[in-house]
Amino acid sequence: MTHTALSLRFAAPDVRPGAAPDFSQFQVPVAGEMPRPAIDATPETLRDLAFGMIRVLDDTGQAVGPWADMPDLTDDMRREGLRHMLKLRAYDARMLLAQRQQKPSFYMQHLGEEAVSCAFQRALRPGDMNFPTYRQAGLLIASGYPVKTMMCQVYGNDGDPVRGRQLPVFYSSKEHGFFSISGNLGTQYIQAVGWAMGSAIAGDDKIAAAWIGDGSTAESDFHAAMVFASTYRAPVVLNIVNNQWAISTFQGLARGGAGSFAARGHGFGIPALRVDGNDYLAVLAVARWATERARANLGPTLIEHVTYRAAGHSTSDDPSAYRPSDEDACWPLGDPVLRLKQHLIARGAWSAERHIQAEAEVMAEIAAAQRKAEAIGTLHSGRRPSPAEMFDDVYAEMPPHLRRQRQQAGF
Amino acid sequence: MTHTALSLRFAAPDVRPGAAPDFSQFQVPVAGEMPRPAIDATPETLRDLAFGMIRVLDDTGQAVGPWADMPDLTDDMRREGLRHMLKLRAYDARMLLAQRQQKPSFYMQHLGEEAVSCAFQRALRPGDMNFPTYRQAGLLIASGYPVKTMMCQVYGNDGDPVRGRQLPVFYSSKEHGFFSISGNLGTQYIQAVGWAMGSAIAGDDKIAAAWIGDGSTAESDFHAAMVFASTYRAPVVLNIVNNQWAISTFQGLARGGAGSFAARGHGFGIPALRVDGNDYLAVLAVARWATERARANLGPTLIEHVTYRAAGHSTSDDPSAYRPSDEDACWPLGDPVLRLKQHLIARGAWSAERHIQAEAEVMAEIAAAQRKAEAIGTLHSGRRPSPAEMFDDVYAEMPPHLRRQRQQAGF
Amino acid sequence: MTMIEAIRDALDVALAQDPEVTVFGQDVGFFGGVFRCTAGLQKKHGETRCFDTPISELGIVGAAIGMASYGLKPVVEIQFADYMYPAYDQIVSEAARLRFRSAGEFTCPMVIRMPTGGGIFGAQTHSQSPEALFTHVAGLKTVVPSNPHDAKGLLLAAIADPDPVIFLEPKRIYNGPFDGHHNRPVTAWRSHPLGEVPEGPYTLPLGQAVIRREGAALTVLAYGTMVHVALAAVQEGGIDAEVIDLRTLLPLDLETITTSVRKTRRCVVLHEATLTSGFGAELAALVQAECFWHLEAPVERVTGWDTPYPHTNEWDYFPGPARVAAACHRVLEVK
Amino acid sequence: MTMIEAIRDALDVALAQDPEVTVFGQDVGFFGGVFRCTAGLQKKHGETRCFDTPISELGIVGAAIGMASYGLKPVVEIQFADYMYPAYDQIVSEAARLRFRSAGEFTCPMVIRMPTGGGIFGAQTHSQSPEALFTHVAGLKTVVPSNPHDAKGLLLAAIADPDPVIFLEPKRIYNGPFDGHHNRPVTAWRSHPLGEVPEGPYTLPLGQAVIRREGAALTVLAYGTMVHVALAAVQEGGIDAEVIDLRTLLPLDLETITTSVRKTRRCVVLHEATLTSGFGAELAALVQAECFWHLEAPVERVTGWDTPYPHTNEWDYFPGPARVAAACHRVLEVK
Ligand SMILES: Cc1ncc(C[n+]2csc(CCOP(=O)(O)OP(=O)(O)O)c2C)c(N)n1
Ligand SMILES: Cc1ncc(C[n+]2csc(CCOP(=O)(O)OP(=O)(O)O)c2C)c(N)n1
Ligand SMILES: [Mg+2]
Ligand SMILES: [Mg+2]
Repeated sequence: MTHTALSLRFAAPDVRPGAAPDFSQFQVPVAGEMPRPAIDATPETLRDLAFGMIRVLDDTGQAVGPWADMPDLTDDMRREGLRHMLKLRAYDARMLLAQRQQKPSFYMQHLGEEAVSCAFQRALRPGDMNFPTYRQAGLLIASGYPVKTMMCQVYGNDGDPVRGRQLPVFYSSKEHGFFSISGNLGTQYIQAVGWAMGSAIAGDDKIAAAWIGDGSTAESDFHAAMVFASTYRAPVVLNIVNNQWAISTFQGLARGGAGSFAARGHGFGIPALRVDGNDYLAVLAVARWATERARANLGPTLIEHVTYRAAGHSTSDDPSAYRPSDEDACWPLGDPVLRLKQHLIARGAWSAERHIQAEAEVMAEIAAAQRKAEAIGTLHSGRRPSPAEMFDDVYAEMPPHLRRQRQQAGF
Repeated sequence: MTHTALSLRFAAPDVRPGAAPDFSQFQVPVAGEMPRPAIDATPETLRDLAFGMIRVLDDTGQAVGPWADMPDLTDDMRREGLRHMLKLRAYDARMLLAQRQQKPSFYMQHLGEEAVSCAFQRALRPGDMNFPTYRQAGLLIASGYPVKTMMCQVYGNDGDPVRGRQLPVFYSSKEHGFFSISGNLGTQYIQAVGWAMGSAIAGDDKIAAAWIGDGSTAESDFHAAMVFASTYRAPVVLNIVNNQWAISTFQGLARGGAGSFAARGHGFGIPALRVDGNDYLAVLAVARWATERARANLGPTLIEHVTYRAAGHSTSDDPSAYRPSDEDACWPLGDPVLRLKQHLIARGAWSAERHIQAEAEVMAEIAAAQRKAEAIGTLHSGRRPSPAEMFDDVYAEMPPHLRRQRQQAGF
Repeated sequence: MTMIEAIRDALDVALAQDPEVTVFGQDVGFFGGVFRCTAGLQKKHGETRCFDTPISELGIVGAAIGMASYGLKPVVEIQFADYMYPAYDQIVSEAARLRFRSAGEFTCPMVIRMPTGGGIFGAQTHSQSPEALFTHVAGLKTVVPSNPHDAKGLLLAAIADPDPVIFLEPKRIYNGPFDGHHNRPVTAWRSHPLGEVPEGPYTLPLGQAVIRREGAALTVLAYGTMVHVALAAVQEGGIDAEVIDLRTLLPLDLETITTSVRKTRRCVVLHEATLTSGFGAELAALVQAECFWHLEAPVERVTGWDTPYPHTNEWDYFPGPARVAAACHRVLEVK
Repeated sequence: MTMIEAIRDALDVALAQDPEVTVFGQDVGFFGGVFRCTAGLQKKHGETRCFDTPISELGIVGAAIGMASYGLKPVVEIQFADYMYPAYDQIVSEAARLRFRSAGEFTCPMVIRMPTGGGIFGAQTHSQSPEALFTHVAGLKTVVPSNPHDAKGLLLAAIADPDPVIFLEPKRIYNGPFDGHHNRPVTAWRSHPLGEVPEGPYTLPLGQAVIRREGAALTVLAYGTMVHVALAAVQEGGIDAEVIDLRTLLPLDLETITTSVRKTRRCVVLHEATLTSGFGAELAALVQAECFWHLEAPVERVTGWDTPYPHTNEWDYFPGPARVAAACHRVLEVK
């Protein structure tokens, strides 16, 4: 009998602060190489899609390969996509600054991940429902939700539709297909499946999209969602946004020994795609494929969006404590805005000048919205929701004990 | 835009009560066909093992193929295995009868699944720890745990080591590597991983074995266990006992769209084997492979044991309400006892007469133990643990409020 | 009608009258539930309305929340209350707070049914009464019926309610009223007036207690199985107690309670759950605050002990009629 | 020393003196915890002793239970108490009951640390105080320190304890004592006597309350942040209150409480958690039962409202000094 002293593996990122960023282990697949199977292909034949990476935009900005084949996608639509990303980036920049001025208590950016939510939204139809995390505000922006209202939520002022009850960036809009964000990681993944089941039980044609971060796939709700989506073949798209980091822990910790997060789908017979999340067109193509499957009653699709969280986790976080501070600049999949810009220029549908002008327009739009929002109030000044409202919406009708407490509170 | 009315899939077993049992969809792979890779083979190369089925005993009782290659396995050891299964079966039969006489409140049998726990135990070493469900009493029997003590637990009498605190069959024996059974499905799967992590952190050489039923793989704890085992490469064997049923629901419900339960390992890079759970030698071979991997610091292995729950879920259950009442007789993988018996006879190491004699011996042994256990007491008669003990072991030291309550209770 | 039949009847009525109602849980569909509360419903209403789920309480409740927010009215079963913990996060962090955090934009009208309580030799994992873990959570309502008549009316009210309702079913009284005398022959609902259950739809408002027995000497607050234990205890002990069946723990019918205690001036609180931080603590805290000037004795609590529910000695754990009567006498003796 | 430093110091001492101690949780290893309570520990003690985990509270606690039953002493961090719910099943059904159900054969010596309470604009998911959800569970101990000195001594006692201990850290007082006056400048532990933390190992016994301020007119029961609010409120209100810092909720130091209330004859109970079924209910129930003949006024509770913790209006939710003082005056005015 051999007796080996056992030990554990403690996975760690390739580099830590102080060292030079190193993505040499990260293989960037050639754009256009992945096949584009039919939406009713069997999960078995789709297996490779969970380990490769669907990429449409090549290094020169050309859209290549079978996933580039979106004949209805006009230049206007491509420009609109760029504008959505610019808008989200400008919005982030302003809110980050505002947080430094303590106008909201907190803020979370999307820097580097704009393509994921902005592109995905374009594959949805009115009435579909996202169950987003705090890092998918692009879903709102791309659906035309007013930026001023978003700001009011961030400030928790009297213009906030959720009445100052939630942490900044925890938006909610039924009309725009954006389910109220919870704050407890993962919980909404299974709710998205349940929502989709509801739609199917009602014989409706609306589908749901679930969102989760790489780190949060470790939560139990992820499993429940996979089980239920698989068992009932629910019309839902299950998105994993792998932005490489979960606060201070790198994606390898939650992924463990698996080759990719997308691979999680295989244990459930759920087709799984891995996509370049910094490639607007690739995300859009994949989103269309998955939403089509759902709409055609072919069931769930799992999508791993590979991207990079270029900024801190939130305004409470300083990433230089756990990764090289210039790591974001070396991220091999580049910047989603620059890549779509390059594509549009390559198509002759855009120019450096128009880009500068668009940036200025967008920034002006955001600044104007900010002035309007701040005219209502910020966290510490101006009009905020009345404290009396704190007792509302706990129940549809206020029960006696809450009425009593409201009175005690002086309202 | 096409609009399809959505619908869900509601999976159902092939037949229901009233119809004839039908296992024509169940493919029985040829024994000996699956390769036996090295224990350090990469998960990728092991992929097929999760979809095929490792079988050693063929229809004639010959042990065939690479997994049959266990040169140290003497005839004595094979006969011992048979005896363990006979003993478990006899024990079950007596306790079932006792429950009909209301001597214990409840009982759960292993009929048809005896090989799984009896064979697996033989691959463990003293000090290793199982985290069993209520359907692995074979782990105790095969490790020589006294049957009389098991019966005292079932009766909850004064001989019960866990002092009448637990439901019948919820045994506990540290010495015999059998962790106290919880009753909440799934919870102990991640605990097994944690125990194995503890052993590895201590630089010890003990490994853990986790157990879960097919239905219970849907629980969240299953996911947590997979994540942690994968991330830390813990020295643990993760067993799924797929006995086709979870009370009234068939295994297809929890499995969903996946080809097998073993496939769940692939999303985590955990090697996964599917084994004929009614083949004592196959279970033993697979258990040895997986425990060797763990001991060699190669990390976790997932094993799906394919078997059939021939009896009701428990004494509270009547399976004829949800499956053809003679379905068990048609189960294509046969009876584990008969198959090992046939093997021994084919080897010239056993005979029909010796079998009958062995059955009689085992039954006498069980009956003798039962008399001793009943001499102490049954649920409703004889000596039971003092109610005063109810206040013990809530904490190591009894806090004041419990001392007060014990006094109030009259002790 | 038994309580099981009454619950099944309520579900049947709800499924028939409201196409948005769905019923699901473990073994709930084809088989009809391990306690048979949903027997026949799948066959009658189809499997999109009543179906089996994988064994994931988290999944059941999480999916129900999504479904409720879509616009359906899920009525889910947790096989035993002891198994609700995996769903507790979804209940507390999600179902209970969705209306509040979205300012009413998204809501969660759903019912979570679960059998509670001991007395069936179910030991620690088939005996728990976790009501206090729900009453502490803003956004939930918690209901505990004590008989078939109420079970149907309250369940239909819970289904009609626009918010999440926890519906606790004392399993020991599923098949007959149980007064705690475990050594006596079992009685059936058939011979109990509240075993008579009206046909068709009717609701009993959530938040209304009922006085089961009028009395002048002290007030006993109880719910579920303990209502029957209380009635037996005061009957046998010749105690002139007013026995109140709370029926809904939250919202609580404080008025009925305080009116009674101000009259009787003494109060005993009962439940099967462990003592510390049980719902009895809230009741005692409220009664002493609201009836301070009327009380002639401290409010006493008779509850399960602060230990897990044991198996063999379950009748030493269960707060039976002897303990209840003794407490009443103690409280009455206070001068 | 701040409370964060005191906690880190306790963990450092424990890791150094006991090779069985392990420390893990989300962001706990390399980074040192989002509140920095474990900063430097991995570097000093190695990654087998202090490490990062995937984001699964269930996994963290479930693995810790297994590890504890193996023979180690895990001290795990839940990043915010609001995120303990996914682990609640493992805590309640497993950690708390393992010793009992195995009759002492398997045990679960572990500590679950979690930051609690509001006051940092964290809204509903970064502000909760779930202590009552632990005190209701037989088999758990629950500790809430109110200052750095106690935090270290109590944490070391919790680690030494042979049973699972829930260690709740009021995050608002991590960096300084906070008296509820959110508009005044923040003070530091540096200038507070209990910010002085002895070097090396020492323990404070679990189950012992301490009187923070002697007084004759009424007793205020508090723990965590609310101790400081209580002291400020009675000081500013010129109230001759005895302020008791419970430190351990379970086991509870009932003697210190009843001795005080029998002396002062009046009692106010404070906590930040929601009112209904909060730990204050248990305290009020116990005080009225134990001190009935001494009480000259009903026990009053000042707590968070029965709503989720709001963001913008968090100071209207927080039971600050004004509400505490008003309650004390009300209780004192009762004739
Ligand atoms: C249940 C729960 N546990 C822990 C947290 C604290 N937390 C907030 S964000 C975060 C990291 C999430 O990482 P990931 O899922 O990768 O998403 P990302 O922030 O990268 O978008 C953690 C641990 C939480 N919000 N909820
Ligand atoms: C958390 C939890 N949920 C539900 C139950 C009730 N229950 C007990 S056994 C069982 C079926 C388990 O089926 P499976 O996992 O296939 O194991 P088997 O009984 O077939 O061995 C169920 C639903 C439980 N014990 N715990
Ligand atoms: Mg991430
Ligand atoms: Mg099974």
